[in-house]
Amino acid sequence: MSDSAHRLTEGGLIDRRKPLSFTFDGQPYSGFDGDTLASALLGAGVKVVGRSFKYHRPRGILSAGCEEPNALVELRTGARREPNTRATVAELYEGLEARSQNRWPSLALDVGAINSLLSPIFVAGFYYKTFMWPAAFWEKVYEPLIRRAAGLGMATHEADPDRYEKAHAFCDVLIIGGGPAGLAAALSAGRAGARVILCDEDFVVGGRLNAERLEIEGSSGADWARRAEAELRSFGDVRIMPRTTVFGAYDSGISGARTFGALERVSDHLRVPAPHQPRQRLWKIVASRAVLAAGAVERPIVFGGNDRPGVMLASAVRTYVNRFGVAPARQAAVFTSGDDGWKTLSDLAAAGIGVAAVIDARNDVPPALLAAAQRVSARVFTGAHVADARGSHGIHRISIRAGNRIEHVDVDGLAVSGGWNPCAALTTHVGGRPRWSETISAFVPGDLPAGMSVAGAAGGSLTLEAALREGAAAGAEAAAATGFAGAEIPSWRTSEDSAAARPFWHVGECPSKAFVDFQHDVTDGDIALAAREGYRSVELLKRYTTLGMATDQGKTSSLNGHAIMAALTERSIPEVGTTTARPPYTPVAIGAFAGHHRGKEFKPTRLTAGHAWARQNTEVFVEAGQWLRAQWFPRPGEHDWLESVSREVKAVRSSAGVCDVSTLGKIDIQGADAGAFLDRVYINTFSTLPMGKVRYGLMLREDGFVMDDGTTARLGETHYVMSTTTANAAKVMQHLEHARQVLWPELDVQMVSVTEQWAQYAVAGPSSRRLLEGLLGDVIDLSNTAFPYLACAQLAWRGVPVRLFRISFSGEMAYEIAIPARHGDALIRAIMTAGQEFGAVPYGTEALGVMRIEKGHVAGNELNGTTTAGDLGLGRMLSKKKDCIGRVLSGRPGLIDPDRPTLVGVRPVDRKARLHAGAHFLNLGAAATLENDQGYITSVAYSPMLEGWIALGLLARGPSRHGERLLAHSPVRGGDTEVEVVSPIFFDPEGTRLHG
Amino acid sequence: MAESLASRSAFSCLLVAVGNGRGVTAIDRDGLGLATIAVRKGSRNALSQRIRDEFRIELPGGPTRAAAGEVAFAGIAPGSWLAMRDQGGNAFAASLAQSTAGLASVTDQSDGYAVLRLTGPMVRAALAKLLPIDLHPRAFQVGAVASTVASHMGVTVWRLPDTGGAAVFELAVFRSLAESFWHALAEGAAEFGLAVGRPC
Amino acid sequence: MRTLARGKPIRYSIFSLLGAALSGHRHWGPAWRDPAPKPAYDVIVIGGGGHGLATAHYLAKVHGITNVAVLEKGWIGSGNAGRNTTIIRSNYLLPGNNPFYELSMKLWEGLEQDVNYNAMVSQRGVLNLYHSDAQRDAYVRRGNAMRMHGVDAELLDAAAVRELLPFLDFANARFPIQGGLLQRRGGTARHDAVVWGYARAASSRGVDIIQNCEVTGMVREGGRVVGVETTRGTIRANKVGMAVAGSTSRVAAMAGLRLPIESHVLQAFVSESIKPFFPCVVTFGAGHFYLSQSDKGSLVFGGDLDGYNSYAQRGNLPTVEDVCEGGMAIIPALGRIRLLRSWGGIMDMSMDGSPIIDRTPLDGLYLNAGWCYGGFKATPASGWCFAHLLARDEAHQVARAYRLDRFASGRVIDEKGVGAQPNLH
Amino acid sequence: MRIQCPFCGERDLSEFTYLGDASFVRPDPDSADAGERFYDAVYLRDNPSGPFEELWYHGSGCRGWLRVRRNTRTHEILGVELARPAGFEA
Repeated sequence: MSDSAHRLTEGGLIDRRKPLSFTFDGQPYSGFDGDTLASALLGAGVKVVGRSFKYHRPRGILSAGCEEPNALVELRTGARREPNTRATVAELYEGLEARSQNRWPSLALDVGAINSLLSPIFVAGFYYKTFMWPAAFWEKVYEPLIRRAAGLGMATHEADPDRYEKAHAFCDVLIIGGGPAGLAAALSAGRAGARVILCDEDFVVGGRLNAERLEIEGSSGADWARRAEAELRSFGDVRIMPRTTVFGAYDSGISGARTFGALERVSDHLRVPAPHQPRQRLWKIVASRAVLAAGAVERPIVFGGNDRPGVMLASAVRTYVNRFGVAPARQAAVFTSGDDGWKTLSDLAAAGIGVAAVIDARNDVPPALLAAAQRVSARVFTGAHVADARGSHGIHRISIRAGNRIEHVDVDGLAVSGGWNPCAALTTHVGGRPRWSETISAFVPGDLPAGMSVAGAAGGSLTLEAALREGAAAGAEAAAATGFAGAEIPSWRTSEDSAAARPFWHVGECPSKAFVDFQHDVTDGDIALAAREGYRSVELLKRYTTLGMATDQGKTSSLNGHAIMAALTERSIPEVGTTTARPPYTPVAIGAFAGHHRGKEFKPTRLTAGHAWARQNTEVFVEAGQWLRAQWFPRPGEHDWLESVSREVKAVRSSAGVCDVSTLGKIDIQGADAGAFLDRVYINTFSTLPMGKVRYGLMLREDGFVMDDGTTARLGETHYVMSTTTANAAKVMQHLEHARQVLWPELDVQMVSVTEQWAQYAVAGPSSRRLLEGLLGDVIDLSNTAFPYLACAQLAWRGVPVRLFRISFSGEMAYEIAIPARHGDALIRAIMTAGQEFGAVPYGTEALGVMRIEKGHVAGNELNGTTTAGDLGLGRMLSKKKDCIGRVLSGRPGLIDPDRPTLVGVRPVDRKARLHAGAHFLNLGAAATLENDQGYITSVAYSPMLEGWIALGLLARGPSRHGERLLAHSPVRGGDTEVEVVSPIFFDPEGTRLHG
Repeated sequence: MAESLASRSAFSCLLVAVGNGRGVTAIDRDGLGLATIAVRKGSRNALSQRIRDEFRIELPGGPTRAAAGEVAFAGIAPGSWLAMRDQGGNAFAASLAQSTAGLASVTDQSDGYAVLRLTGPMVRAALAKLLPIDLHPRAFQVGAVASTVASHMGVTVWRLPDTGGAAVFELAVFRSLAESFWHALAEGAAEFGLAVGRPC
Repeated sequence: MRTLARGKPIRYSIFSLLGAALSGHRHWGPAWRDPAPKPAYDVIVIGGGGHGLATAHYLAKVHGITNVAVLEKGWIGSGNAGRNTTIIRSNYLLPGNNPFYELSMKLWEGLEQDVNYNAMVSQRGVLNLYHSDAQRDAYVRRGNAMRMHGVDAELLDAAAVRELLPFLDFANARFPIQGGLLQRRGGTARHDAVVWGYARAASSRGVDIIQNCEVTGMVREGGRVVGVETTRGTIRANKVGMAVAGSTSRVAAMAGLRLPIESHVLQAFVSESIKPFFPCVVTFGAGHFYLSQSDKGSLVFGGDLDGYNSYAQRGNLPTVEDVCEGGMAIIPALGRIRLLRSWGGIMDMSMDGSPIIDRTPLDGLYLNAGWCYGGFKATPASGWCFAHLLARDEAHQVARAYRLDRFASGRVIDEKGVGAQPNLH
Repeated sequence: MRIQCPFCGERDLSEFTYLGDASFVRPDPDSADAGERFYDAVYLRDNPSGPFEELWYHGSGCRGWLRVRRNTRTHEILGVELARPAGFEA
């Protein structure tokens, strides 16, 4: 069939001077600029576009919008392949490639169609009743078959090559939908001076105005829409966002401003996005007021063969004829239950398309409509319905039942109009319930979210005149509510149109399958079965038959299904109720919700002031929260990390090493009550700490378990600086602010994080003093007497303020030196230079870890949120003289139980053997059961000083078991190892090295 | 005393133009002296008086910025301000601590934050991709201050008087985040063209 | 109605299905009876979700107690049973939890034969990714604990994970995947079918399932609970069991009880249906994200709680973004797959992240609560142990630790170690 | 959800961290039944469905702790104030 077989020679909003070529299932076709893929396919005479989910029935194009259940295709190829793309909203572009889905080997000949023959078995929920024996077969046989058969399009496993972006917008009035109601609302709000955002999912605004032959102020609706758009664009504070779907309404605040989620399809109409442009942009729009003008979706009618290609919603037929200049059929019929459907008759006739018959379910049809049919010599059947449509790859005949008489009429297209469902989803996203309208026999918005109003078809007012009137009023009212009152409310003259209709869902008994949910192949029979088996609530019906769970979320199917259930169970439709709409209104790409937060940009990266220097000395970094820290500094010739780390440890213990400790949290705490405050958050006392001194502190949660530890220095009478672990810095800050603002607001305490202000380096080892004397000798006396262990000082060095602390995590004589971060790079280089004569080395987090384990210092693996001060051997720190957060509940029986696992050291009996953290302790000979569990290994290291693997662990009654032998049981990693319980302090137990 | 110690801007080696054009211009504010100043209990009035005498500045009661000459105070929390002085360096905090001794707690943040000045015809469009706050001229006026979150990073932003008909904003982020922040900014601003201006 | 005495329905099998096909499926009766409430029962179970219906099924089947009513305020399964991400697993660390969830897994493995309803229990494997040495060590400890109770657990390194899921982001990840802890017996089940299967089986043994029957008060005599007031009248019982996770505090308040529970909203998400894309269940160790693919083809995924107390079955946008960012961080191919629908369930968040199955201070009133977001996988064992407690007035041995007084005594079961802050569990 | 921070103005939910029930008052640690009272304060909740007074932390803003009245059934925000009584910072 030639490309333009079904293309009208004139009319519509397509640009016939701009032909676009595309392929479908490899076949080349061409359409025009302004086409959707669906209109281009219809224009090219393509009727069958896909296969259905379960029975693999050939399916065509039902609609012209986002409600499309049938015409889903795989768009694009390779890493850009998009399954389940609705042809009806996919904008045509040069070189577009699309493929049909859910068929093999080809769309025309699909083996899966065998399911259609088995359809007597494949009824709703059939799989719940079988595939149970033998149980082992499920994963191996049944499930793989079902999974392959199910699903629609094929997704790629390649990484999405396109960018996504997020953006924020704020406005007084958000208008959702750019049809007549939305444009009218925007005009009245815009003229009043309000900040307006108007979003429309289509690529041209105007909505039905572009699809109907209706007039406003004497000119065509489409022309009026162009003029309205031009005026709106002339307002500085009005923003029109085409290709943008408002998909969700979320909670608001006291001001009434509400957050809406919207998706802008920036580049989906292009082969690939332009440079620096994302594929899509997720908008978070905060609007003081919103006007919902999203229109309505036409309903099909349930009759035999109603899913066959060529059966189309009447409104879609008009859209294709009027907007796209396409003839969906050569000889058509119209099946309607209201005046609205009759528009199709005149539009088809005007386009020179034959209309064989109009079938109206009503007995009394307005004479004017009958006359119109007469004019085009179309046969009219009133009080009648279509019982069946024939033609598997495109209908060629319909059977009409009028009374007890059946007539057959040959047609290649059938326009169906069963009434309209308002697009009210956004009114229910935040809890509103829809209300049943007898007037239009559909659910309309009920209680509206605060600040939202509804205009036009979205509210159930289906005529053009009402859309404009309500839109203008809603826009003006919303503008006034945000302080832009006074502007007069515009009004417009429109041509006549009527929406009178009678509810009609289901024609009753049919000779062939009658579909309710096209995409999921849910038939009237399935609804009846659900009713029979007791799945009568709309939610159970939905879950049992999958009615309304397809990619269209039941936009064309749910109400028909509920109406049939209502009839079967002798209830009214409002009694049966409706399911709740959930965001998103239409499906949204997961990539859009992620924006640019993927790959390395998933989370921000925090780099210390010494990072550039570190990069020059190692490539090995480890994530510590959001920080990157050097893990070790390999040297040429070293074979593995263990060799490098051991070398670093030995260097520190024999001479000196330097480690960047800037990532530890630092909190500046000042105020007359700073000391008293610290006494309440630490288990030990700080108010008595002398100025110029540092003390180790331990902090509990109020439930009595350990929260964090660190050193706190007293810099002045009312000035302390606290350090926290890297991992808990933010948590501790929040905890302290809670204590300061909520628990004890009466205290005079001020605090702020200074983690970022200071670059801080640990200089450790026997030579550390001499190293630092080389740097600071002229500004401070570092002798043991002048600056002993746990001293601190503030200095000015080379014109820069510097803080010096005599503290040690390694157990060696050690210092930490802090300097304003902009000088951090210079300082580390200066330290390394000064250290050369001592063979000082930089060391990373691994060596740091080895040395703290050698010293039995606890860290993250021990501070795991389930340990008490006692468990960690720090119980004695808990001051009896004062209260502190966590003191009372730390006395609960479960927390002081002597059987609690408590900190110990362990070494393998075979000194060469390796240990693994996470191994559980078992008494020798005891069975490996949870009942016999004695505790577990928390941290492991290879100690170059002890020349063997050592570990810290938590062992039931640990301190009393030094010298005992146990099994370290680790079936998932490393196997079993016999170990000996020892003191957790492996190296220099007397701590003499601290003092140098 | 030995020669002064080398200093390194958090944005050094990062600020390179992206895309075509000058929709947005970024300027490194390295050297800006910054300090947080929090009032001691019961000293609000005395502190205001001291700041008035010292800097001829009225301490703002809310999230706004009051400036005189090269010094400014931006309200960042109840009873807490971010004080700044052009090219003030670390010395600014020290002098501020002295002049408000006993009335407030002062903490040097000159190195804690990396500060960028952003301007240009498309600066609002670019910032809309980062900041979840309303930057419309009516909503965020000259002198307005806000602490918020941009692309998972804490940021404090304030608006300076327009220059050359374009709005001017300064954004302060934790120093360690300078690289991630620049990447996020550059990715969003690329379509408008991100240029780099001379430090001021 | 084509049902036998006591409503015993036709047995489901391929043969009955074929037979039905010939007669147009007109002879299927209701899957469960729809009786009016009797004035009194031996046991009333409040809550017609998975846990309540499983409890009724095992009361009838294991303990021979069939004079039981399950009261449901809406339609059965309308709570969290129908709002979860269908994952089943027993990969727990602590001795208080591990044996309980393993009992649940064993019951899952025989569920379909037990209730004669295909719940599509699919043991496709649950993989927890780790991204740091510390996280690996924690998983080693957990894996070892699992093995000590006879639960299957394997520690995979990065290469082994790559073999299983080559399309994860191994190239450019912010938090590189170092490996994972795999439980092959873990997987998914069709959540609604679990509810319907238990309902049908319980009903066929004589249990009355009463929908649209909301409990409005407790009938108390002395210190004892002897029945409930409902929207369908007063119903008396010797024992009343609560299985109303999500609404526990509200129902407990009717009995004057204050509990260590907060209600929080957890959002869940499904994508459009696609052909087989993801073979197992995966969880992200450096963000809030987990995912599996349903037999229908939808990707089913979720992440963290919204974080605030809520009884509204919906959440907000920041969590949606957080979850999708986590997804893109490990599966960059997700970008073009569309999110179809999101919803929120109300989680019974306990103060230590573990459940409560215990007597209450009131005689006659029993509590099954605090399931946090582990409720679905626990359904069979929860029903089994709650039935045991109701029938014998003593805790089942695998549920011994789930005591109500453990918070006072300090014997908490805190897998995450975050303390008394429910929104962090 | 948008929360009206008394200092910063109305901001998106994502700037805030939730703690929970604002009725928490730290019991007198020296009272005879301190253990019982701390257990009650730390572990037990009314967990109402409806208006609820709760604590939020504006960690991405002014670092203020806020006392928020919010309906847990509708998510409607009914009122917000700084947890730290006015005057303490001045």
